[in-house]
Amino acid sequence: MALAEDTNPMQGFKWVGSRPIRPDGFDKVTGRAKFGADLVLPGMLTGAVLRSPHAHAEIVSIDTSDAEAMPGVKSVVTGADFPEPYGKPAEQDVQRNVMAREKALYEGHVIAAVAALTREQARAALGAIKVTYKVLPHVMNVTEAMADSAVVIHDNMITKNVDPAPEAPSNVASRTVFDGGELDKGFAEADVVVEREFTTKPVHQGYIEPHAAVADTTPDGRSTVWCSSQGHFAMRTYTSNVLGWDASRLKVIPAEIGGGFGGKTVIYLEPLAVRLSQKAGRPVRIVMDRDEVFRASGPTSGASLRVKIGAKNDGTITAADVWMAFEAGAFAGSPVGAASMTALAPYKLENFKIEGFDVVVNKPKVAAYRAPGAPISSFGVESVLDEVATKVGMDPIDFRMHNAVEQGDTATYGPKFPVIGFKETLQAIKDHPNYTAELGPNQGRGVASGFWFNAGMNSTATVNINDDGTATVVTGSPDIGGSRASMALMAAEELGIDVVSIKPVVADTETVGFNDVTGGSRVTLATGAAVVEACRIIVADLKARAAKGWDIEADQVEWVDGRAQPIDGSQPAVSLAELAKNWGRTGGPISATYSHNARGVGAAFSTQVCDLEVDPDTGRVTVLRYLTAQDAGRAIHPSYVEGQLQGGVAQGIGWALNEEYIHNDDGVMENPGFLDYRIPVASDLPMIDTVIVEVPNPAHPYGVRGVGEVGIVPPLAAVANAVAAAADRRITDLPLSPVRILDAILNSED
Amino acid sequence: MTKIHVTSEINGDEVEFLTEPNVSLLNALRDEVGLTGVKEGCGTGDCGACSVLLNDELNAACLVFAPEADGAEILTVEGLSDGDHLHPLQQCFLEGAALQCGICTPGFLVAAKALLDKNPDPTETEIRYALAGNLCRCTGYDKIIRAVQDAAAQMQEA
Amino acid sequence: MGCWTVTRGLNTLKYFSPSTVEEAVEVLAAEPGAQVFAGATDVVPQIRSGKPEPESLVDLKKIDRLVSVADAGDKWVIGAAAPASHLTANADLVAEFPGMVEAAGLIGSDQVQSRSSLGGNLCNASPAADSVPGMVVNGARAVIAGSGGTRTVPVEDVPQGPGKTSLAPGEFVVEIEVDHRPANTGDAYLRLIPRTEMDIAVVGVGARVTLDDAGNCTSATIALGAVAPTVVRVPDAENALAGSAIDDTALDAVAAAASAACNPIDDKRGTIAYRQHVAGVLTRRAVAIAAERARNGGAS
Amino acid sequence: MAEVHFTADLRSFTGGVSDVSVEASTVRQLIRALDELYPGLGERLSEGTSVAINGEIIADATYEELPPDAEVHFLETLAGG
Repeated sequence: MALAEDTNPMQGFKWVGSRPIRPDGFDKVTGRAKFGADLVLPGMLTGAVLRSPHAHAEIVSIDTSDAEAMPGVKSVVTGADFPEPYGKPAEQDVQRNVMAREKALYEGHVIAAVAALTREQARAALGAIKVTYKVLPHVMNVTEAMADSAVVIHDNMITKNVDPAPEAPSNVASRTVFDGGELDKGFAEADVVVEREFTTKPVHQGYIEPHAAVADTTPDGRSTVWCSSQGHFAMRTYTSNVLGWDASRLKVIPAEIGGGFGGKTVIYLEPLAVRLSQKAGRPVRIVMDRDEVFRASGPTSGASLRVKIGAKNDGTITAADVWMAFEAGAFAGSPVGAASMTALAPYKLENFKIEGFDVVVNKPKVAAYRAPGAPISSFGVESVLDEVATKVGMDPIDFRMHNAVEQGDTATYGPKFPVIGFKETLQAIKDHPNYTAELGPNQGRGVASGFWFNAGMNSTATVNINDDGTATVVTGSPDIGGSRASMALMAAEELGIDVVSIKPVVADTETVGFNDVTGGSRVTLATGAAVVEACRIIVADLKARAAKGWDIEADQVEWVDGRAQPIDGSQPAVSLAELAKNWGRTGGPISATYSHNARGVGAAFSTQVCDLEVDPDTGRVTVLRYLTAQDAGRAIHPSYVEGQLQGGVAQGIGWALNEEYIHNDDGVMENPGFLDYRIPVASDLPMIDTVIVEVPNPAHPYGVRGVGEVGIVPPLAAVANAVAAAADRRITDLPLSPVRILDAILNSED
Repeated sequence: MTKIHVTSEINGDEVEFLTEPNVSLLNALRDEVGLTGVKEGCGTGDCGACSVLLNDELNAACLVFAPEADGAEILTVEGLSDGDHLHPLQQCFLEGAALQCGICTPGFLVAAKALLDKNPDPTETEIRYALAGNLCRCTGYDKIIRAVQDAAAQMQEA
Repeated sequence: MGCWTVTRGLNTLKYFSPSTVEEAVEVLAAEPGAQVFAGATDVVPQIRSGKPEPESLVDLKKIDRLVSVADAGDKWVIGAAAPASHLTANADLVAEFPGMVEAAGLIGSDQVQSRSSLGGNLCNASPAADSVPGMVVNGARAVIAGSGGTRTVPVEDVPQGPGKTSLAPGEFVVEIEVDHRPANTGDAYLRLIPRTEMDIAVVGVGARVTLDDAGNCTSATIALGAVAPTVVRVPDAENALAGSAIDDTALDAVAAAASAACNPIDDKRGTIAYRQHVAGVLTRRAVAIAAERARNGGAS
Repeated sequence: MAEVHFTADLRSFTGGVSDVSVEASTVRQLIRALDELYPGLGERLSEGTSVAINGEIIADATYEELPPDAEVHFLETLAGG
């Protein structure tokens, strides 16, 4: 059965660009697919985690003796069961985040864990662990944390990149600055200057599958771990580091992953499961409850920003000054660096300064979330640009086009851009009927653009040709959005066989070479390129084997449409299937592996336009139309590219309108569930129209750029700009909840 | 005695399982019956990943006590297809790329079936509201809605 | 009656599914620690989250009277445990009380609609319960059973504050009675939620309006949810409407009276100022819808 | 010769110098040479930085070869989602 529907002859491809059914789809629509929480092992125990009820507290003592004596309880672990924190500061932070040591640093921070025969027994045992806390004052946002009088969370935190280095510790982990030209001169040249302050709240990745881990630790001191993650090799590295083990003692098997968006590039449960299993001598499964996911796994930063931008009346931006402070959660490491590098990257700028601060607060340690940092800085910058464009009387697309970067321009973060497709995304929006659709009363249109680097990093792929003429493509990149389909398509294109003859597999840490996490929009690019290269080795091998049969040199053989044939046409072509059948006598197994630290990353740009209506009496927003145009380089499986674009937009709309962490005065999260942490539901959204712009990345065999992340960069500002247009007021604090919008309508003039 | 004996018709088969009075149907289906296609996303009825039909009515299994299933008919995602013949919804989800990570898919399929059972020709708005109890974080819903529309059209023709 | 008893360590857990009201009364008299449930949409998650477990659970849905929806001649009798999906599917009930049924239909997702009920929504005693303002404006009564017999009270007398009801131990709501509406009467319920579904009301407004043949209001009832510990009637708004042509002047007075009647709190779902303002906005809109329905003979 | 451009963060090590030409054929040689010019900078560049060579950002670039007249930027290592 050939499933290719719309092959792409214009581009000379048979499979790339078509939309076959994904190979893992059948398991997923029939309930067969095994996610992290679905694994059952004989004798398996259930784990549960005791978490701090306090945002900031000294752990005076922990007494687990009563819990250990309770029925069904097989093991209990606390900080004492893990090595004293060691290694690099960032590694120590992970060790302390997985299991609190001297202090609990946020509500939800792990204090202890229990494994028991049943969930109820494990829960009951948590209640029997006696913890004495000395509650400390807490700081919950950058303003509080940066105040001179603020309680200092880490008494050894000296702000980095400040000259001279401060003598006293503070909650500011580091400062980062990018600059160029002369700000004063730039603003002096401006005819129009707009300056605004913005705030955003922490938001969660909101994957529907809670974190889950199963560990089976055997008496030889080795452990097999099943986990739902964006990268099981990284989970092995991190988990062994927390345990103080050699990584080779861990075998990590990837389960299907129920969404990650960056939040499953880090570890929480795995070391706990391994140690509980080791102490109990039995397998242990731990699955977070939804409230634990919110309280203790990584949101992305809340932030405060100041953005000042000047432009001439002809629309040329003359200067931009951006100040940002990002909440890192309880440990250093907010994405303020990436936010700084992306903030102004889409625009040609001579005079600019971007200053960012990484600030610790008593909230969960932030984790990556889709283009980490970029949506936040883009929110501020693109909102101000919208006002500047209005003041100089330009259409927002024309204004951006006038200032847009193209190949050879220097990015504000330093290097020059290679081939990019930013202007093409702007043009695609301008050419789309949505952009000129009529708007009614209380309706507004907002435009915003965004940039993300995309990543390469390390990937390995092995391709095995089976004797029935099919191919198994083995990688170590967990598939979170359909990447197995993309791997199969590229392999089918290279080998010239039907895509249904390709079986893509995500293998465990002992079965395939190293792969970095599925993140940074890198898998189709980097793992995909490894698959392509491995297939090319296979094709060379197959040509050589065919040449042997014809007694000619291998370079006299060409590979056409899945067949080897002599260039001179002297012999009939021989198919891959026929060559595969004879593998034994033509040189043994047909297999190739390709590993690389990928090069040739193609940057991504997106431009989006949002139409919405504001109810002036209640402040409620209804999104009417949404259009996104994104440069994908080349879409390998267009349906899943569209899916990435649409998913990023939906998350961004949620971030803009309703999502936020709400903490009470005690630093306790008040909305740790999907009832009050309001991610968009189906009836909140319109169809999300997409335009896949294809400006191929010349450094990738198929022109791929990577599509996963940049789609979430523009929506915050696109929505905010549309609200500003509809309500005739600019609201600079997210989320744009009905309460906030109505307050602005009733109480502010703008 | 520490367990309750429950007999249900699950996906067309008579199934007996043991449970406790205060265990949710979700936990019983997953842990006792082994139907792990019924997913847990929240445990509070807010995400729809555990959607099942209980006596032909759409339910979040996490909000049902397991003993309530005694004598009841239950349909889970595992019972949607007819042998190796996929339900039109399953086929349309596959062809329309209406899933990315797939964790919400079983719940969406069951909820969509409940909708089409009652309303074979729903509007886009009706589909969106009928599926508002099912959260998807990957797709932005666009392709899910289209897949349900496609399945409805196919089933109307059939 | 179905009954299971299991032991867990030193604890005994019981699960009852009585098939008559009398059986349920007996069980509840014998089991002082019992938790009755209908949809259990709040009870199951509470138990799972580690709240103290009830010693016994009593499922009321096996009692026919509690799940039936019937026109009993002079009134509707709606089983306290009848799922909201059965109410919204009852064309006659929808035609007569579109507002009250819409309110019940807003309780949660379609999944929850198969479980949520008027009795459960009432006895959960959330100030934001969607169905309660709709019942109150229609003069609904709760029929309550207990070991002392049966009593009937106005529904607004049941909730006493967040999570608190006036039910005595062993009592439960059997059914909700609503008299047929007078001629030229319409009702409506509107709520404000940030999303389009799945949220708890930030403000909820029930309104019922009866008109004379000339189209002037003869009587009106307004009830607000989520703006005070219990549902609030708004006599000033009702008085402003009575005798009016429901024109802009009357509606302005209604909105102002509704805002003034609120006694809300600041919480994660909304602020005092927001709730006060929006209570006025939604009351005005709900009254307009109810009046329109009254003009159309009550139909939606 | 490699043309190295310093971000503001790194200019505290170079006394404000923003551009410098250095003879080096690999990133490792370049970092050593820069450390000789600006003592302490080598250590700073060895931790948590990516290197952009002619516009391409590379993590773990220590052994990367530098083409003639390469344009080099040292940047903070980025996390993706």
